[in-house]
Amino acid sequence: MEANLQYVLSGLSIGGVYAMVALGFSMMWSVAKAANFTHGDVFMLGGVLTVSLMALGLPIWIAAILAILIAAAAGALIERFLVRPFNREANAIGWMLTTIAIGVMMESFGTATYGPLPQPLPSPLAVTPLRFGGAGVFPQELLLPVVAVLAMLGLRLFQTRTHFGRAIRAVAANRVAAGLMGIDADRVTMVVFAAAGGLGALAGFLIAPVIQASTTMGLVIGLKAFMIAIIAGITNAAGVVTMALAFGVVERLIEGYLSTSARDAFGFTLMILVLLAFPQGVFGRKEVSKV
Amino acid sequence: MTVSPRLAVGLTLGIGVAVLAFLPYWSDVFGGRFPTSFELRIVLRVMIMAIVVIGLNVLVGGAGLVSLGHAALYGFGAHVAALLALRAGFGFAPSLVAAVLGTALVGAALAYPSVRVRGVYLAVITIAFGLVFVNVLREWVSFTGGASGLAGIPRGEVFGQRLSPGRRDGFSLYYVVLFFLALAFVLQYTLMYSRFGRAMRATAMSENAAQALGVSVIRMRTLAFVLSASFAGLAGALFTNLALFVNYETFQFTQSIQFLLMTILGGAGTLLGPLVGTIVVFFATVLLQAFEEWQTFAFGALLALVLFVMPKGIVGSFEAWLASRGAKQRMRETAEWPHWTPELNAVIQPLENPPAAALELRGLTLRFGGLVAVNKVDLAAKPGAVHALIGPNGAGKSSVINMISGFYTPSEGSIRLLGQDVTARDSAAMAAAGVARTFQNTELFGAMTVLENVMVGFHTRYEANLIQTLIRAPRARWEEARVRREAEALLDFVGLRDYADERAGALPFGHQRRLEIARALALQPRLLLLDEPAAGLTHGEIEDLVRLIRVLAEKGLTILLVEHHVDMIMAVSDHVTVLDYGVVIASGPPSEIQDDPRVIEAYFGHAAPGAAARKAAE
Amino acid sequence: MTLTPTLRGLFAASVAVASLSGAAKAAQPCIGASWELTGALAHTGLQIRYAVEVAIDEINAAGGVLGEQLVLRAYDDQGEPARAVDNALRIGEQDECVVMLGGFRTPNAIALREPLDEMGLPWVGVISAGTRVIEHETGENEWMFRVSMKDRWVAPFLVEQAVARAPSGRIGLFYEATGWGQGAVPDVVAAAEAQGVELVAQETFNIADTDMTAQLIRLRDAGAEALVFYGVDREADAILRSMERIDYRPTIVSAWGIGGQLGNTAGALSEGVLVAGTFSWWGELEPRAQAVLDAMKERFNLAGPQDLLLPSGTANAYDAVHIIARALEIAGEFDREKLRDAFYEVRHEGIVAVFDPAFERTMERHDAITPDAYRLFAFHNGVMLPLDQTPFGTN
Amino acid sequence: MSDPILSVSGLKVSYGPITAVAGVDIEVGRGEFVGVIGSNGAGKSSAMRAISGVLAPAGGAIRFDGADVTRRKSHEMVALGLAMVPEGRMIFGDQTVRENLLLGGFSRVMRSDPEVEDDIERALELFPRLRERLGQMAGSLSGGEQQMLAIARGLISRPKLLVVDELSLGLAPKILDLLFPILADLNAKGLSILLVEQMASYALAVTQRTYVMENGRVLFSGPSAELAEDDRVLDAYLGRKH
Repeated sequence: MEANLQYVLSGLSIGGVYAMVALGFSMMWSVAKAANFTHGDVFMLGGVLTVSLMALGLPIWIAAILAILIAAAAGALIERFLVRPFNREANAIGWMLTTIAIGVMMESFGTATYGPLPQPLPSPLAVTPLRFGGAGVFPQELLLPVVAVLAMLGLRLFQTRTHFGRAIRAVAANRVAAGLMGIDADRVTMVVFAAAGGLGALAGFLIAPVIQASTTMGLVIGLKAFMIAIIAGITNAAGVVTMALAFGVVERLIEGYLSTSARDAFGFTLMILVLLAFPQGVFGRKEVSKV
Repeated sequence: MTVSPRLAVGLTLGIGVAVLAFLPYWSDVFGGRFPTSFELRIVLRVMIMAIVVIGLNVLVGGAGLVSLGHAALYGFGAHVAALLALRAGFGFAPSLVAAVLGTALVGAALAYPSVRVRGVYLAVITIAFGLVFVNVLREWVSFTGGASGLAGIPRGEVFGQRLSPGRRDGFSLYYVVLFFLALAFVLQYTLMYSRFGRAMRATAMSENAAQALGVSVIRMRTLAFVLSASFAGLAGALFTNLALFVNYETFQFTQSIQFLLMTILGGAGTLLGPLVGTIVVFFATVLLQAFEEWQTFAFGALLALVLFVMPKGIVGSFEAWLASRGAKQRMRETAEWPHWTPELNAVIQPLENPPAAALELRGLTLRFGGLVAVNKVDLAAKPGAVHALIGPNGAGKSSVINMISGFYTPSEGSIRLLGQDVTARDSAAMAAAGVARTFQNTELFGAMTVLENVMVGFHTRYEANLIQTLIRAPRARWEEARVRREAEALLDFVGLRDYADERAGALPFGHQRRLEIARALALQPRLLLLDEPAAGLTHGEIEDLVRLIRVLAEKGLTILLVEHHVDMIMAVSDHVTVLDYGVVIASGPPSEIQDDPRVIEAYFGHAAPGAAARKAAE
Repeated sequence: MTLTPTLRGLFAASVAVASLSGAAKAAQPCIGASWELTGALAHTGLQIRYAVEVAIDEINAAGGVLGEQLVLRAYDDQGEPARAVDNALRIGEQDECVVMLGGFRTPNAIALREPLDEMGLPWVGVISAGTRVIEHETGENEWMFRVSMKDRWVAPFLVEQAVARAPSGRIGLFYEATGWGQGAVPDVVAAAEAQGVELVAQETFNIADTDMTAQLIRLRDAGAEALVFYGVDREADAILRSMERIDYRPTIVSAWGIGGQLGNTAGALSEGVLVAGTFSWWGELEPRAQAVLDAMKERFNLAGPQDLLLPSGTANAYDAVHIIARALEIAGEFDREKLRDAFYEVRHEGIVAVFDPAFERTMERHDAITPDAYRLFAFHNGVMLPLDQTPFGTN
Repeated sequence: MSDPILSVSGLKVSYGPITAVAGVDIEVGRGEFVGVIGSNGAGKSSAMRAISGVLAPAGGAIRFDGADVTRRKSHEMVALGLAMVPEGRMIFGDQTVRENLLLGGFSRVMRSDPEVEDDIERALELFPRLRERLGQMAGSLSGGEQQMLAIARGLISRPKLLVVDELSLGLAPKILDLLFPILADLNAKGLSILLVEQMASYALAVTQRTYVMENGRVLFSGPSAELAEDDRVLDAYLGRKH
C-alpha cells in the first residue's frame, strides 16, 4: 500500500515534468504542424540558465524569470529561423533533422561552457519532504503536476476567454482563414513557440531542485514527452497532460511490479501498442483523407 | 546534361572498387606508412556504415518512410552474428546469413505499423523500437552480456582464411566487406531501377496514384522495410567480425540519428548519396576531434549548415544543378498527339466478346456521417462508349469516380464491371480488375522521369519475381525491355516521347495531364475514368484531348468522363449523365442534355437569365 | 563456382604481403589515451588529463625519458566502444605511441582486448574497475595493465565494511544498470557468500533516473541496514533525496564511482556516505601529493580539491604515468614489448601506494593496486575525506 | 474609372508548373458591385486568392485604394480594408458564432475598438438567424447559416471592399434567394463588392458589371444587365459554339 502510494506520488511528479514539456510540443504542433526537437533543450535551459545566472550573483527569482524569458526568446527564434523556412516545404525530414542539429548544438554548447556535471539549484520546497506513512515526496515535486494542470487549464482559459487566444485557435484550425481575419499567422505562431519555450523552461526550473540542473537533462525527457504527446493525440492539450501524468505513474508501476531496469522496454512497448491501436493518438481526432 | 544512373553506378563501382582494392597496398607501391591499420579500420568502418545507409536510403529515399531506429536493426544483426558465433559455434557465412534473415524478419514486423501510421507517428514508433531494443540488450545480461557486452567473439573464416582487418594478418576482412559494399551498392541500383523500386518510390510520392495503378502500398512498404533491414543486418554481422566485441552502446538512438543524417546529407533517393553521406559524416566526426570538448557543437553546426544550404543533400543538390543546366541546353519537342502506332495494339486491345454494359452502377449510394454525397445513382456505360458525368460543384461526381476506382466503399448499391460484381473492392484490386483513372489534381510521381511514370503503370503485368529482378535475370531483362518499348509507345501516343527522361514534375501542366493518361493506359484498362482531364488545358490542348478520347473509344476502351468543360463534353461524349445533389437529374445524348431545363437550372440557378429562359422555352 | 579460386588467390596474396610489411618499428615517445571528452561523462576524460599532464610535465622538466620529451595524444571516444577501438588503432598505428591509457568505461576497455593484442600495444587503465578488463576469460592477458581498483577485490572490501555498519548484518546491493554495475554483481554475491553474509535484496537503477524511491522502499521492506552501492554522483544524489523522502537512512558503502560532486549537489544529505577508493585530495596531504595538487591548481586554474571530481582516478593516473616512465627507463628504448616486460620490474613509490613491484606476471596481478591500499572515505560537511579525518570511524 | 478601389492588371497565378490565371485585368469602382463568373476551373478563385493576399501572384500588379499591394499578405490586406468571404466559408467550427464574429474584427478588438459591438449588432440585424445561434459552435450551423456567418464575419473588419468567393457553393436555391439580396443591400449602402460566382444567373441579377472568365483569362466583360441577355454567356457554360 505504502509502495503503491509512493509509485503514484513519484509518478505524478515525473509525469508533471513530462506534462509541461509535452504541453509545449502540443502547442507548437497545433499552430505550426511541426515537431520542434529542440524543445527538450529549451527545457534544459530553464534549469541550467537559472543556476548560471545565480552564479553571477542574481537572486533566484530574477534568475529564473530571466532564464524563462531567454528560453521564450529561444523558442521564438527557433520558430522564425528553423520552423518557418522549412515548414513551407513538404520535406518533413529536413526540418526534423535541423531541429535535432540545433538541439545538439544547444546541449553541447552547454556542456562545453556550463560543464557536463549537474549543479544543485536550492529550493526551500525541496528540503523537507511530506511523508504519508512510509511514502514521501518533496513539496517541490507536487508542484509539477499541479503547475502542469494549471498551465493546461490556463492555456484553455486563455484560448477561450481572450481575443488573442481565440486567434491562436483560429490559426491552429485554418491558417488561411486566420489570415483573412487580419490575423498575422506567422506572428501568432512565433508567440506560441515563445510561450511553449517559456513553459518548458519553467518546467526545467521547477524540476531542477529535485533532479539537479545539467545540460543533459533535456534529452530523454524531451524525447519521452514528445512521444507521450503523440500517443495522446498531440493537438488535444488536456489529453496530452492526462496521458503524461498517467504515463509517469505507469512507469513507476512498471518499476514496482515488473522491472526497474527494463522500465523503458515495457514503457516504450506499451507506447507502440497504444499507437497501433489508436493511430491518431488516444485523444486525437481522426483526419479524413482526401483523394 | 544528365548522367544515366547506369553509367554513374558503373563508373562509381569500377573506380571505387579499384581504388579501395588497391588501398591496402598503397605503401607497397608508393612507400610511406599509409595506410596504417588505423586508416584501414576507418575505411572498414565507413564501408560497413555505408551498407546500413544504403539500406536506409531504400527506405527513406525509396519508400519515403523515416526510421529513427535503424541502429537497432544494425545492432540486431550484429548480435545475431555474435551470439551464433560465440554460443553456437557458427562460422562466418552461416552466422552472416542468419543475421540477414533474422533482421529481415524484424524489418517485416516493423513494417506493420507503417501500414497504420506514417510521418512523425511512424518515426515515434521506430524511436520506441530502438529504445526498447537497447534496453533489452542492456538488461538481458545472461544472454547479451548486458553492458559488458559479448567479448571474445572468434574470428570468422572464409575459404580457410581467418578474417583479418589489418596489416598483421592480411586484409581478408577488408576485401570481404568491400565485396559486400559493392554488392549492396549494385543491389540498390537494381532495386531502385526495377519495377519494385519504381513502385516503391511511387507509393512515397502518391499513395493514391500508386494504388490506382494496382501497386499495393502495404506490400511495397513491407518490401522496403525488409530489404532495408536486411542491409542493416548484413552490416551488423560484418561489424561483429570487425569488432569481435559488441554491446548496446554502439547501437543507440544517436547512432540512428547519425544514419539518418548520413542518408539525408548525401541525398535521399540518390544512388551515390549513401556513400557520400557516410564518408562526409564519418570523417567529420573524426576530423572534428580537433575541437575537443567543442566537437559535438561543431558537428551540430556543420549539420545544420548543410541542411540549410543543401536540403536535398550533397548528391541531390548536385543532380539538381546538373539537371537545371541540362534543361537550358536542350529544347524538347512536343509531338502531335494522339499518335497511334502499331506497337500500341499490344497495349490497348479491344474486347473479344463485349457484354452489353462495360460498367453498370445500381443504386450506388455514399454517405459521410449524415451527409448523403451520392444517392441511389444508376448508370450504364456501353463498351467503347464515352460516358460523361457532369453536374455543378459538389454534385457527387468525384465520389462516384472514387467508388468505382475503389477509393471509397459504397454505402449501398453495386458496381459491375464487364458483368462481374466488383462492389467494395479496394483500389489496387479495382486496378487489377481493369479500372484505370486519372486524378482531378494530377497525381504524377513528380520526382520520377516521364518514362518511369508510365512504367509504374505496367507494375501488375510483370512476371519476374523479386530475386530475378534484383539479379537482373534474363527473364527480368527481357521483360523490362518489353515494358520500356510499350511505355515508349504510349509516350509516343501522347506526344511525349522526347520528354521520356525529363522529371515528370517539371513538365508543363498540359503535358502532365497527357502523361497521366498514358500512365493510366499502361494498366491495359477495360474502363478508363478521367476526372476533369481538361481542367487547366488550353483550347488547343482540349481539342487534342477530345481526339485522343475518341481514338481510345474506337479501340474499344470504355471511358467515364467527369468534366466541367461543357463544350468538350458535347464534342466527345456518346452519353451524358447529370448529377445534382448526389442524384441523377438527367441522362441522355448530349444534344438532349444541352437544352434540358433541369440542367440549365442546376448550372445557372433557378433564376435563369433571360437568355437561358428563352432557350428553355424554345 | 569460378569465383572461388580467384578469391582464394586474392586472400593468399593479401596475407603474404601483410606478413612482409609486419616488421616491428621503434615506437614514439608518446602516451596515447582514449577517454570521454564530450557528453555526460566528459569530465572523466578532462579531469584525468589534469593528472596525466602534470605527471608528464614533471617528467619532461626532469629531462624526459631516455632523453626524449613525452607527449600526450588524447582522443575522445564519446563513451562508445567502437570509437575507443578506432582511437586505439590511431594511437597504435598512426601515432605509433609506445603505450596507451584507458578511460572511464569498462566496456570500452573490454572492446580493446583484441586490437591491443594485434598491435602489441601496452595499455594501462586508470579508472575502469571491471574485473574482466584485466582477468580475461581466455586466461591470457599480455598487454592490459591497470593502476586502479578491481571489482573482484573491491567487492569483499565493500561487503565487509557494510556488514560492519549494519547491526543486524542485513545488507542490500544497489547498483546502476551499466557494464560496471552489472559486472560487479557476481563479485558481490560471491563475497557475501564467502563472508557468510545475507544479501537481503538487490535493486538496480538506470542512468539519469531521478527518483529511486520505489527501489528504496523495497530495500527498506527487506530490512537492509547498509547498502553496497555501485553508481556515480548524479544517481547517488537522486538516491539520497529518495531516502530523505521516505525517511529511510541505511549506511551507503559505495564503490569508487562517487566523486566529489555529490557533496556539491546533495549538501547535507551526503553526510556519512562512505566511498571506497585509493585517494582523496581533501584533508591533510603528504608533501608530494600536495605538490601535485598545487601543480594541477596552478596549471588548470582549479579552486581546490572540490574541482577534482574523480579523486582516486586522478591520483591513479598520476602514478600510472610515473610507472610508465620508470618502465621505459628500464626498457632502455621506446619499444612496446620491452616496455611490457619492464612493467614487471618497476618499483615505484607513488602517491596512492608503494608499488613493489608494480605488476607481476600472473594475470591477476596485472593490477598494480592491491586491496591493502584500498581505503574508505566519508563525506563530512560536503567534502570527501579520509575516514580517519571524519567522525565516521577509522580505516 | 477615375479612382477604382481595386485595380488588377495582368495578374498571373501559378501552382508550380500549372498556370491557373494567365493575365487577368479586373477593376472595381468605389461603391460598385462587380461579378466574376465562369465555369469551375476557370481560375476565378485563384485570382481572388491572389487579390486577397492568400497567394503570391506569379506576375501582374494589384492596386487597392490607391496603393500598390501586389505582394501584401492577407492579414495586411484586411488592415488595408479588403475582406474576403472565402470559398468553402472557412468558418472556425470549434468556436462559437460570436467568437467567429469577433475574429472577423481581430485587429479592431485587439485595439479595444468600442464600436466593434455595434458592428456585430448590425451584422446580427442583417442575419437574425445568427442571433439565435450566437453561443453555438459554428461547426454545428447549417451550410446556409455558415455562409451567413462568413459574410457577417467579413463585415466586422469594416472593409472598403468585400470579396465573396463562390457564395452558392453547396447551398440550396432557397438560401441563395435570401443571401444574394443581402449582398445587393450591402452594396446599396455603399459597400464595394467583388463577387465570384459559378451560378451566373444569380450573379448577373445582382451585380452591376460582370467579367466572364475561362481558362485563366477574362473572355469578355460588360454591364450585367446586357450580359444576362447575351447568348455568349450561356454558350460558354453549356459549350455551344457561337
